[in-house]
Amino acid sequence: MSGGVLYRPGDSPVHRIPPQVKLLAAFAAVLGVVATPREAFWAFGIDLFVVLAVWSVAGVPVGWFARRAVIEAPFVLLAVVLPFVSGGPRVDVLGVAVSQDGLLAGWNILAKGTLGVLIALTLAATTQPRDLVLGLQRLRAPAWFVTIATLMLRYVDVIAGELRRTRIARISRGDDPRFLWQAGAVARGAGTLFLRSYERGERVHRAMLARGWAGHMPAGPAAPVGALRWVAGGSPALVIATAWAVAAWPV
Amino acid sequence: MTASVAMHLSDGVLDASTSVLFGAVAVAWLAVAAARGRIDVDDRTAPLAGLLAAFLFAMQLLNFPVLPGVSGHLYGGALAAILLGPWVGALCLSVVVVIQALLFADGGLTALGANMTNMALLGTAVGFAVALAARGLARRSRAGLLAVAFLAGLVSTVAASAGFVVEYAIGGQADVSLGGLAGVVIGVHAVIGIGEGVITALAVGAIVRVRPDLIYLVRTSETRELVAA
Amino acid sequence: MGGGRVAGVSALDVRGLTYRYPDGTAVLHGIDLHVEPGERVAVLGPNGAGKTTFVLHLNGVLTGTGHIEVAGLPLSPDTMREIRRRVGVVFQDPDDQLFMPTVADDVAFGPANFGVTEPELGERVRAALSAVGMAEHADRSPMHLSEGQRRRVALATVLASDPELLVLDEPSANLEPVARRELAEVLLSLDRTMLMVTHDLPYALQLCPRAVLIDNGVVVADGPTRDLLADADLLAAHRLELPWGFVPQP
Amino acid sequence: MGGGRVAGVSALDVRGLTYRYPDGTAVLHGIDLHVEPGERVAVLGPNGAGKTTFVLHLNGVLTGTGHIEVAGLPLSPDTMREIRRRVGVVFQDPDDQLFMPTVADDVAFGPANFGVTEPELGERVRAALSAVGMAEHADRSPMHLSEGQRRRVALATVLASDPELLVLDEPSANLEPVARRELAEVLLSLDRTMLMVTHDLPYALQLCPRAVLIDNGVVVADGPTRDLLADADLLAAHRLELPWGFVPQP
Ligand SMILES: Nc1ncnc2c1ncn2[C@@H]1O[C@H](COP(=O)(O)OP(=O)(O)OP(=O)(O)O)[C@@H](O)[C@H]1O
Ligand SMILES: Nc1ncnc2c1ncn2[C@@H]1O[C@H](COP(=O)(O)OP(=O)(O)OP(=O)(O)O)[C@@H](O)[C@H]1O
Ligand SMILES: [Mg+2]
Ligand SMILES: [Mg+2]
Repeated sequence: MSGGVLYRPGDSPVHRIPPQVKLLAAFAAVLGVVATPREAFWAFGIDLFVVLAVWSVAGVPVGWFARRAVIEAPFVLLAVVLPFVSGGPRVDVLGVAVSQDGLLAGWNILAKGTLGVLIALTLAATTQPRDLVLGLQRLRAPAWFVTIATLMLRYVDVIAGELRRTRIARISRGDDPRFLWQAGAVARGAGTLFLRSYERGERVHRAMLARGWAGHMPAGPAAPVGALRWVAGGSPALVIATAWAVAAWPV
Repeated sequence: MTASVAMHLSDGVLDASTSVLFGAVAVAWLAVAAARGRIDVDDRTAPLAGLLAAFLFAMQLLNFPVLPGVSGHLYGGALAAILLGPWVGALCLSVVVVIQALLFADGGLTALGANMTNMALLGTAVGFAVALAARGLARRSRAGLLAVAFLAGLVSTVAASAGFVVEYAIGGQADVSLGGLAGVVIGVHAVIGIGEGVITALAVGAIVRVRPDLIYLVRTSETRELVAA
Repeated sequence: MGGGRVAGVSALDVRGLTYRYPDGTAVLHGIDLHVEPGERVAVLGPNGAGKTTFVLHLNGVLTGTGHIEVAGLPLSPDTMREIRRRVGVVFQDPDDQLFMPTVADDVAFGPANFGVTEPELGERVRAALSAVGMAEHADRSPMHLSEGQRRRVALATVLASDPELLVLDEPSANLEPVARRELAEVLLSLDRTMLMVTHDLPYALQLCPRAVLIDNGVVVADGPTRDLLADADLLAAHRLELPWGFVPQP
Repeated sequence: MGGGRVAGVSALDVRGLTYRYPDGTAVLHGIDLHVEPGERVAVLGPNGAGKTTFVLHLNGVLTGTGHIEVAGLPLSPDTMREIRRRVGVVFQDPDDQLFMPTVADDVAFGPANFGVTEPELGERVRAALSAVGMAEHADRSPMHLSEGQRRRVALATVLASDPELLVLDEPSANLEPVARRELAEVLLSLDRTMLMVTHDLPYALQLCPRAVLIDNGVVVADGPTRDLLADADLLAAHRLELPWGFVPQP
């Protein structure tokens, strides 16, 4: 994929962290967030602070993340519903009796889900799609995974291209472009688009084979990542993990 | 907002140990799938898997309208099973789930194992089981094949949502009535599954007309008759 | 065929057309072109000069700034549909043109959209496919044709719509020599206003009495094709030259 | 450059090659072709004859039945990778050939896969792009180039891999006249075994001492290009003819 959908080109220190480091750090950070006991409200505050700090270094505005975070909306709904439908002892909130356990569970999903989305978005915003695959390859993802993922990113462009071509071809011959977006036409068009893209994808695949592709790019001698860069890249995850450790420590 | 996005579990819905448990389930299953279904870069499985992955991914980007007011994306378990078979189908969809989580934050990173189990594994396995059970019908005529594709799409969607209910029962973070949850989640997905089934059938129908050789389910045998039909 | 021509109205009038691609590449820097009804004009120029970009403006596929008028009708969002009926563009890459499941469907698509119904529709499809020698392939999928066959079908899709202004972007590329000559005969027999982008200078000379030379997004020469091709300095300055072994006939 | 040539071993040996597309269209019906090291052979034939289908077999992109041997190595799943290193195919449609985010990445793709590393890799990319006059576009996206520019980049991707056998499918289509001549000069200077599919008969005569004529999936003529092109009946029977205004030089 040449552009990348959520990728925001930039040259910040966050952008420059090797992708394998970023991937591991993101996973560790989210795992730390999820493992944190839900009553440790302060720990989530620290987590949020860490995320905000990474954004300011990366130079990506907060508003951008807020807009993208709506992907989580269905679970926010779940979080809002839980206090009303859960069992257990009740407490009064603004005069309404709600389940105490449900309230905590709702908060838990809201806080962890949101932090998780924000961390994943940070990764997506600062890493090129193909670098993500390269990172996974360096982390020894199985060969089949790298092959399918590499082809997949290529083919997103192929599909977008075929879509654009078909649209131009249609409107040039008097089709009303709005009709393309009507339900029936789209459903029927999906099969045709699939075939068209597949056959071009097949030809692209042949071209790749013809030039010696063997399932993955020769990763080359990946520039060795020094301990310092691992620490720098992993520091946000380290802070989150520390917050978790302190919060989870039995006192 | 698409209803089927709800199937991508976010972080924090399941507790940490359940997340790890289903991560292990997914890895084990995929190891078996990788051993049984080979991705050979030189034959057509690789481009077909890559293209199907990209297609599902692009359909999500486009978020096209299915009905007025309802937009949705194909989640593709049955389509993958019919085109690629149960093993390569599972590999293909697991790539989609992972890349969606990494590139779109769609589905939590710690919920990856659970999401892969539901969508990549249960969805393709059940979709393929249905298609296999009805293979006789699929081979009889074009209409039969489309009916089987529809059914596989419907059932696999419901199966994937049932996976969510089971996971929630094991490691959900609040004690809600499981019966109620199951009713709502499975009910909603039965409706979504109709759309999934229709699109699966239309896609398979378009493909069998021009490139019957791409359909795993019928590839081995009487493809000629199908084309003629 | 065609529509009655209004006296005194030119077939195409382009003034000060500029365009920049979304990625920032500025390509057209003020194109001016005036074509009279019935003229056949060759559009010449080196690779990357902006010929295709220019041509894609003529039916509103791209929209730059400037003024475009087809047979007296200024191009605007309101007139777009009527303009597309009048102007038929054969794209440089036939894959950009073909998208229906069968060749016959593809050729019928344009006229059907512009309101042609059976039995005339079937008649037009047959005539267009015969003109390009592809009648026997009517029921195949355009995706499964050879490059030259696709090129011919692409041409048929436009001929079937019977446009007043025919715009062809490299129509002879990938055609076998006989098909190339037959295409020339078809085009000459049409008696339609025509704009033809080509790198094949003898072909331009054979088909088009007039030629314009575009380079770097502006028209740098405009005149009788014979005169342009005789000006070796002009040609050389814009990476054009007559091919090896070609001897212009007196 | 090249590899040492083993005496007595032919560069390409094809025997009884047949192929049918997945949709059932039978295209090749037994192709036989024998090419000596260093020969330059033009592949001629009408649209839909099967030229592209044939060419796609030479590096295992399509696999029909029959026997193919490249420099003594029979094509089989085991030797596929080595064969692909030896044979470079420039596809007819550059859109099928280009897939990387930038022109430079695309040109580097082949050599990198075959184990060429920096600094040689960068050197090869630069040399190949200069040879086709596209060095200044190295950092652009191949999708945002004009048709002729893409064609040249497609050629550069193959030149960069420095194959022993160079196979070109319509290399001059959509090229401006000067680029067309420059391509001829580059190809002549390479001194490599070469197969060139073309509809441009003067270009074939200029570049290739030998020509084969394919029609309907079989080789129907094989001999010196000059003799083939002088046989007007043969040409006419296969929809070929010399272009208007072309006068063969003595
Ligand atoms: N989609 C695009 N985005 C950005 N730049 C583009 C795009 N398409 C073309 N260009 C650039 O615009 C310029 C003109 O392109 P155009 O396709 O109009 O050239 P052309 O004269 O038709 O060339 P050719 O003879 O090779 O077909 C070129 O420099 C090209 O690289
Ligand atoms: N993908 C495909 N599926 C089915 N048939 C095909 C496919 N591609 C080509 N054909 C058919 O195979 C025959 C040979 O096609 P091929 O592309 O090899 O011709 P060609 O000699 O290269 O022609 P051209 O000069 O037009 O490029 C044609 O009849 C064509 O319609
Ligand atoms: Mg052009
Ligand atoms: Mg061809």
